[in-house]
Amino acid sequence: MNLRDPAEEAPRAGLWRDAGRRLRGSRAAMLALAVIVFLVLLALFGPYLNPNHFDTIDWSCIAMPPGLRHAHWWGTDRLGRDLFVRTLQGTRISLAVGVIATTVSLIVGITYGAIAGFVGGRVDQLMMRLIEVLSGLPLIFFVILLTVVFGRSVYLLFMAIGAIGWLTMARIVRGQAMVIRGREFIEAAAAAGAGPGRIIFRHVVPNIIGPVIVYATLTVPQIILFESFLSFLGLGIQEPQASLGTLIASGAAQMQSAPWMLLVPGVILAVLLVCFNVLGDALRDALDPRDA
Amino acid sequence: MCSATRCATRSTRGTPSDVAAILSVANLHVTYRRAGAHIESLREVSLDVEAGECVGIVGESGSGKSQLCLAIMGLLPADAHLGGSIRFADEQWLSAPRERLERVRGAKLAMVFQDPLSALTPHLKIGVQMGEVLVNHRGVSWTVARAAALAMLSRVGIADPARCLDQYPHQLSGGMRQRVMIGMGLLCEPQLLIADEPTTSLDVSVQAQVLDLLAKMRRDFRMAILLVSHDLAVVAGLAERIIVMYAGRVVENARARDLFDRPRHPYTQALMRCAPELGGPLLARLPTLPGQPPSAGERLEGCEFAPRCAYATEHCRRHRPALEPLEDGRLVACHAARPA
Amino acid sequence: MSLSPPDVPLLEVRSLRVEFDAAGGFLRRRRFVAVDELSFSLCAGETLGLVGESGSGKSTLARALLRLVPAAAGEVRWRGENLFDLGRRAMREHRRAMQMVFQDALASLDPRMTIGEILAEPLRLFEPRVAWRERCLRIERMIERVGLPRSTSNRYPHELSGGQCQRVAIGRAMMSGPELLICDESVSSLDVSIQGQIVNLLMDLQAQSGMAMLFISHNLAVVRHLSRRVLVMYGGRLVETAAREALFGAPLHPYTRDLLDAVPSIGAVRSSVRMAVGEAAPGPSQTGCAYRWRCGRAAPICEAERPRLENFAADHQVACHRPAVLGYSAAMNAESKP
Amino acid sequence: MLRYFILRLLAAVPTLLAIVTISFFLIHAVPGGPFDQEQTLSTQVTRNLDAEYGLNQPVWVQYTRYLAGLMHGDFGPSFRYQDFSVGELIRQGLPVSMTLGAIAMSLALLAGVGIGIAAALHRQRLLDHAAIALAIAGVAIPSFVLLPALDLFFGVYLRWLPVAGWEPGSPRYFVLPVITLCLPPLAFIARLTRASMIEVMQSGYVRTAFAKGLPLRTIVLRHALRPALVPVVSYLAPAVAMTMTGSLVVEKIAGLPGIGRYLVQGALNRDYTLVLGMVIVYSALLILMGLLVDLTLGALDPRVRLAG
Repeated sequence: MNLRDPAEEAPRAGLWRDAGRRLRGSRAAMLALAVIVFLVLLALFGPYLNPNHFDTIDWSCIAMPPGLRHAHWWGTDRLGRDLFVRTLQGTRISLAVGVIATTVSLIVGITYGAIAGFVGGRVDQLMMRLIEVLSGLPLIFFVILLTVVFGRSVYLLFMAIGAIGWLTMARIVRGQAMVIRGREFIEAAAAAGAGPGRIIFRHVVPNIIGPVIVYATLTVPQIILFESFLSFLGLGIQEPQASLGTLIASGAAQMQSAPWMLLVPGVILAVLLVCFNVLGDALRDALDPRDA
Repeated sequence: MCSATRCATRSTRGTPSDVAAILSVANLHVTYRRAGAHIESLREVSLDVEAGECVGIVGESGSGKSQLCLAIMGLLPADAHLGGSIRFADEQWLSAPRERLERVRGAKLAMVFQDPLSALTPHLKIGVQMGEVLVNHRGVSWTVARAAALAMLSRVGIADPARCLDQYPHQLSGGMRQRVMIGMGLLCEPQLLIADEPTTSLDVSVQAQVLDLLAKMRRDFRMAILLVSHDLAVVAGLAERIIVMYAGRVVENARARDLFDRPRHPYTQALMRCAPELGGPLLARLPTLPGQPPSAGERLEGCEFAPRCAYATEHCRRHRPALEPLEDGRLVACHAARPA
Repeated sequence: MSLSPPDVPLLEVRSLRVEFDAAGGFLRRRRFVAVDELSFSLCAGETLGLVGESGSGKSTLARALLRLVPAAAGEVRWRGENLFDLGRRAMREHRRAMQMVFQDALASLDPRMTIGEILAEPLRLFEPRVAWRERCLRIERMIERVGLPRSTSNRYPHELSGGQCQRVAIGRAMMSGPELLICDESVSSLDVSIQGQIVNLLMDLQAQSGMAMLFISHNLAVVRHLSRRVLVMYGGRLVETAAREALFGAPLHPYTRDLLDAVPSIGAVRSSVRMAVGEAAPGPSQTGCAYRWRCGRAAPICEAERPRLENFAADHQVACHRPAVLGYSAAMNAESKP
Repeated sequence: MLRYFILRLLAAVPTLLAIVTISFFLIHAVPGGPFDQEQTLSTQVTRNLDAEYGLNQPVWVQYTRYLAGLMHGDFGPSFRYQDFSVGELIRQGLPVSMTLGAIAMSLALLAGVGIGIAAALHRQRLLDHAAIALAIAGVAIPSFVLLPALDLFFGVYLRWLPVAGWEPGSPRYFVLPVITLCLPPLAFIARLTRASMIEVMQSGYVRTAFAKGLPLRTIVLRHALRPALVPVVSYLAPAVAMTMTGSLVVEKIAGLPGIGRYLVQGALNRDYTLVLGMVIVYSALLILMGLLVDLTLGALDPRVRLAG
């Protein structure tokens, strides 16, 4: 039969196909994606390539510079722990944290923003007031309080951070929902007899998912950076566990005597952040239909 | 001598043989390369505009009218490839340096855009936007420029010109904005005013006023006008010569009276038939032109209009008709229109 | 020929008033009256034309009829039942019978849905129990009915041309078998060659289904072809209503005359228009006739007193203190002859 | 205009009050107190201290007392820096942080807008790619990597500038911290300016300006710049508030006596009054900046109407 049931087909609009094609056409984005995939794989499997364990202390190799002649390819720290394994271990944690917190902020932000933006009126006013008050508070203040409460579990902590980091996401979703609400096809759907639930889930949400995904791609590096920042302050991951932030913090203290301790995790972090940002930017460009 | 024939004979040579033509476009091509495909927005366009003449350009959306205007103004986007020649005031215009373009644009060659709200800078007062034209081209002081702008606003029929000078575009009505646009174009007394769909975004009543204004200004300033519209009726009252475009090509170029009396290209005929007239007979069904115009980037071997043409033959689908003069001096690109 | 309405018209609008919050206004909210004291009725199968310039409240009226914008006062009766009394759910049931086609077809179609999905939506809403095979069949039939190739159902709105999008929008409106179709400037943004196709399609569909139409347009020539009766709006109010022959042959209101005069024509070189230069905002004024600023016939009474819509002849009403009555019957005869 | 300003300031009072209230109860809800970590203190001493600072009373009593103090401009005593009141601590540190932040933000704004415009006008060319690379680097290199790296290079190897420290009146100590502080906002501003400039340059009125024969410089400065700055200005409110209240990392690494550390340390030590004082400074600055931004937006675009 010529005609497939329209319902069986997922909404993969032409826009998405175009965006995918444009994204593939961007060399920078593809390179960034390749590097991210490589780093993820390296973080997952890399530690098994090296005989050392992340908290094993090698007394014979204290503060050894990087080199391929010995087993510590990226050098060791002041305690003789292998930096290759520790850095990858730290990357693993940083990535996990970024993804967890982003997911949580995505869920909270979309729900909150879509309700505020679509319902509008007094509800919207009230909900936005709350966001205004919350963003008047320094984020770090919450986070420090949370570290005290959730200090034991790193992942719980970062779910909590995601639960605070949704403010911007909610604003974006609300703004998009309000734009979409004013579009003629929403009015057409209402005129055709669709109820509010159907309009939100069949018409509004599929149309705002683009900017939301873009923002999510850009949130992951922000959270990774934030985690590093917290760890740098000594609020995040506890020894002997390592994250990129703790490694950089201890490296910064030794930068004169052992600069590689700063450079190795620093470069990995910077590369990771650059790649996420490039990918997010490219995604945003690809999804912008005006930029044909 | 009729301007149409001159255009045909000159387009091949491209040398200025007649000083009366202030604008002379010959064999103009505009191509874009986007997403790997070549998109031709203008193909082999040739036309002349004499000093003081009003030429109407008519065609549906996507026929290349606006592209032509922008090409003449030198305002096409950077990725446009242009071929052929545009001569303005006996000067090769396509290869002119940027400084030269800047000196002539706005002074001898002015343009009025379709949507005056988006064509006026939202954060600048009308006085500044008009005054800067004179300050820039004539080097006069702002006080002088402001006085000239004031005089111009009352000429284009703004009721309270002094107040208008200190207003922002969003505070004016659509008709007033278009009057401001026209006045702004006329400040330096240009030789040619290009009006790209100047009335499309306006109501019928305001449209009539703006068309009247254009006619009056043309008399006052003795300038040539290139009036672009998708509506034959809009150009009918003003233009002496009408050029019909289809799919980036000129398909007919004739004196207005000849064209309306006896349209020769099947597309022109269809356009005239399709536009319902207030005074016309009441019909059970409106006359239509079947099919769709070719999309951008689509390249046909023969005549672009053949798929929608009632008279199309196999010959039409194979060979593209050239724009050639008929006995009465008009130019038509159609195999069927040519005398056997 | 005069149309004698049956006892209960399909749609009856009584002194409808729509207001919006005006921009600005500091502590006190200012209200902008978009539609005021508007009354008319529409019979089953009839086509009513509605003309007026932008800002005259045409689109607001259309949206108020479908309760897409709230009305401040008045009532809209559908087969005698006031729509404003209905609950949301009951209103949604009624939408099945009254559908709308918008001006910008592309914008009125959800960009993330295929044409098939768009056409399926009314069926899902109003006949959720239809089996999908049957649903596909009906979508396929509708696609053919509005003159699109079958393959269209798997494509997205942005892949279609303006005329094709408008066909889809009309198809969507027709899916639920409406008794009233409101066309809000549905052909205005289309090229002339496509305009005729869409108008003919609408006329064909109406002939097949017997639905009524409210055809809103600023294009007088198209309205003249489609509608048997025409309403003219200015500043949110009706200024003239008449049967087609009377309105186009012997317009009474100065605004209607100016509007007709302003239409450019290929045939005649247009006479210069006499409209005043300072265009007052076409919003309703508090007192007097809203058109007096632009009216060539304005007199002191026009400023003092607002004219009411009054019967002038059978099926011809006008809201003007000084209507152009001279030679009315002669003009009427001339127009109704051919 | 003045009326709008005053109304907005009045509207800020409840917002600020809500922020103070939330913060107050949040920090009191967290387990632990200011004197818990001092293991040298006996329970009796701790109890006495609690009594002295009123910490043994119900939270809402403490709350009303704190608010009453605030009414008189009294932020209360610091629990940790026991010889100082919170007001004194902020008065001492704020000028350092604000000077640093103000210099950094001005630099970021000037350079960012300039780079953004240049990149937009040279789209897809070398200058543009370089600007994008800088923008991404600015966002991606954390300050706690950048500042040590700069210290290492300019301080340790080249010995041009001091690695850390602070000497009133000597701008040499400011250079590296300012560079570190201004890079992220600079990068962001450049990126925002570039994007909006590209969009504005494609708008109808810029095309009109070209059609009028205006030179490019006039078009950019007179017609395009103001609308292109709208997103930049909107971004400035949180960025300025954030930067002016001091960066903990930069001040810590560079050893500057700003207020950046107080928030974090205060929260860690349950120095209730210090934290609340910092929250008030931060949110007041944020609200004030928000108001200034709205006024600027009104000046940038006459269509924006300021309504209470």
